Amino acid sequence: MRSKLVPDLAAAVDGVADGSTVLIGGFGLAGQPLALIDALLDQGAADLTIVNNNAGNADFGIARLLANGRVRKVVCSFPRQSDSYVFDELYRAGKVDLEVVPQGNLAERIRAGGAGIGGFFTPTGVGTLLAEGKETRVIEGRTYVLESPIRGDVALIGAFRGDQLGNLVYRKTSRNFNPMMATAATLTIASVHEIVPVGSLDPEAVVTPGIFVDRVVAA
Amino acid sequence: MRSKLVPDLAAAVDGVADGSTVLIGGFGLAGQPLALIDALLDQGAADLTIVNNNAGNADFGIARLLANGRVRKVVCSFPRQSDSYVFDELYRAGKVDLEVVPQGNLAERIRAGGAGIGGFFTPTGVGTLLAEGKETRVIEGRTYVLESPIRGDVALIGAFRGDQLGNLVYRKTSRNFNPMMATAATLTIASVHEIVPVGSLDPEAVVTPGIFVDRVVAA
Amino acid sequence: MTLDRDALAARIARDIPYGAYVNLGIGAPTMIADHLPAELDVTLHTENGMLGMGPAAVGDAIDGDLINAGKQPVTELAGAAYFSQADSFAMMRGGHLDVCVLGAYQVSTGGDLANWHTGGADAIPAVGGAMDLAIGAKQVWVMMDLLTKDGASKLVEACSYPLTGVGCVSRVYTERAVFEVGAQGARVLDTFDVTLDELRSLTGLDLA
Amino acid sequence: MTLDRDALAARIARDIPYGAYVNLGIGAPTMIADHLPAELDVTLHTENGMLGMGPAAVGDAIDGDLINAGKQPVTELAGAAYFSQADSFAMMRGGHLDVCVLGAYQVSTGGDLANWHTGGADAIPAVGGAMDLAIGAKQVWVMMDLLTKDGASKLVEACSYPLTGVGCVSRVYTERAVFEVGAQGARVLDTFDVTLDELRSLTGLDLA
Repeated sequence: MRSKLVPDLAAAVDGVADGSTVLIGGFGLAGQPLALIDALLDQGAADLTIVNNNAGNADFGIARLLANGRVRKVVCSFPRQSDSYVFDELYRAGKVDLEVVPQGNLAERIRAGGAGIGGFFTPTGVGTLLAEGKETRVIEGRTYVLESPIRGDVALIGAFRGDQLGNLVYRKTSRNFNPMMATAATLTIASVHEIVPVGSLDPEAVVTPGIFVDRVVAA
Repeated sequence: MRSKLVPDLAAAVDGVADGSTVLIGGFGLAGQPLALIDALLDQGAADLTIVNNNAGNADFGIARLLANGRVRKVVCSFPRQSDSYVFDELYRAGKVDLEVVPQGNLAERIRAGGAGIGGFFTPTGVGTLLAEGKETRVIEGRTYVLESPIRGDVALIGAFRGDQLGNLVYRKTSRNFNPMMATAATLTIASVHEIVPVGSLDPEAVVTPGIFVDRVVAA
Repeated sequence: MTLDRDALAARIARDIPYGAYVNLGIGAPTMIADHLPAELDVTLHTENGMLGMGPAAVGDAIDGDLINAGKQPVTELAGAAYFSQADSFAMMRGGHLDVCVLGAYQVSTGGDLANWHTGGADAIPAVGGAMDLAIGAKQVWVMMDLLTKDGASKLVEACSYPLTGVGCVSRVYTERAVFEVGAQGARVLDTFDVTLDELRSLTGLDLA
Repeated sequence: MTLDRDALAARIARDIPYGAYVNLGIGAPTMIADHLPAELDVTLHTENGMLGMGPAAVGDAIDGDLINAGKQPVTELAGAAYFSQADSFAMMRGGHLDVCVLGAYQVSTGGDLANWHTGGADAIPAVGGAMDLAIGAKQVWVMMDLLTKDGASKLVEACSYPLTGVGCVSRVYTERAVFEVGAQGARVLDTFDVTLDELRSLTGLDLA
């Protein structure tokens, strides 16, 4: 039977190119694939665009990528957390670009990227700074703004359990952005806390079917 | 604790008004809530617009609504089945309107209706009869057609298990259109094969959270 | 006597209808949860992907995988459900939540909301789910102090801070009064030890 | 010797790459499944909401809740997953399927597909998932007879039947030959007991 399992974290992130757009799952620390991010740091890819809900916490995960100068741009909804001092300093120094996207639009744009949708009209953000310069349209009396899909070259996914076919389940609110991101990248890499035998995940409860996943690593 | 359980099928479909748009789950017979449809027939609502993947099979379910003259229009992807003779005859006699929608666009339009999306650009149908007269747009070199959301006044959902909070799970491919339809109607009515105690459905595996469901009936 | 935060939270809780699905924004609005009696059968939504959220987790119940939108550890009630953030915001945007209570910098009499950005040149913009919440629920209520520390009214004719949403707020709860806002302008629904004239003076608005 | 349906299905199966995610359209393409060896590790998708579909169900294994897109009872393999049709068509539309094999009334040398509607005034239009499948997979192949019963070529310069998708087909498998189609026109990849001149004569096309 086919296997998408890779032996270690280095193999998991092998080949990520400079300049890549990297979708990274997680909301704060929940579901953030820290081991994969550390492996990406070791792998060396630079000039990255990072798509995540946040812009890194303290000195680990995405903040480490930032601190090591690997990130050109962050696309997120909420860069300003109590412990996002690494991003803050780089941003204020003009060393990293920022695109702020309302959280629900961010989730929907990533879903659209994975679902082959070319764009969608959303009511979120209408009349605000974040819709400036964007096309709007009144539909059945309500104003909507046109938003575009987001796709990544790579997605780093933090899952709970997975099998060698790439089927994944998540745990509680660590699901967050992971399922959409898994669908929206050319290369989807999942870290799981536990690798389970094929057939042991309930087919009714698989959240990310294996078709979306290219590599699975235990971490 | 609150309960959305209703005592019988008549109570489940109480108050459906003439002229309603009724979203009906199912793909062929799998997941089609036959008992709710029969109850709707008994309830008497007429001049209905029915949204389903198909246009009825043999002499039951949606075909019974059609045969009894309750349906003004059918919105579906595939009205022509080997046993769709009731629809065929009415359609050829000019007694029922038909809107044919590609299956994936139908699913996405209903999802959009439930998700507050005002419209979306899809590549499906571009350059075909089913996109005639619709707005198209070239996005990153590919042509897309703009499709609009579909909402219902009522949704009839065929689920497997449910609890009194309205949480639902489905069984195998009977899931099909049911989860999106449950999100896209003003009044969502679910029939379940089994009512289970609150807390017995795995929160990780609930497919339709109770927020979308107004009434639950065992059938 | 004007209401303190806790009393205001209790006041808001009293207006939440039976069986409502409710999202309580980060900060003061989370205090409302403590005033929702079990028999009100309110279900709490947290936009990071859960319905059926329970109280804050303490001690051994703390689980890093189970947090609210403010990234605080919380608990799960019987009948809960988890879902992705795409599904969670579809739920919000699609108008399925009954009530959302948010904090604010300013609210206009027409119901415009400013609660995400001070507009300061030095401020790093960070919106999170604020704009989605502002336009998503059937009713959007604001819980805030009526005045800034400098004594300026936060209920205003027109917001000077960048907007979060346009015409989206229907009710404003403050320590001195409850206001209805919207296309018809602001109307005083309830006062706490303050006269209408005093409110007019505090806000500079032609309140009725 | 020209290929019979079963031999043609086997021929197509030989071209499906290792580990591919594949959707086999209703009708003749479903026969391809019987020719996919287990060691090819192909995963079958059925657009009504399942990955990891097994062979047709017989006897006690028949379950009305487990059907394929043709509404025939099927089985579930280890590692399967169920999902809604919104998710299933998102998977298709998003380009995640490697190969989709469909039947056709006509295919143009440019890769246009006509397989949903005869265009007859009396025909009830019924599209199902045909248009979604036509444009969704990384590669869309057609399995069809080269000629109609009346001897007309179904590989044509331009489709006379209403289109299902524009420029979406990359390969056409028939009992007499395999063709590559697309922006560069039609090219013969393989022949079954027929010469290029005979194919030109049968199709009326300037084939190379």
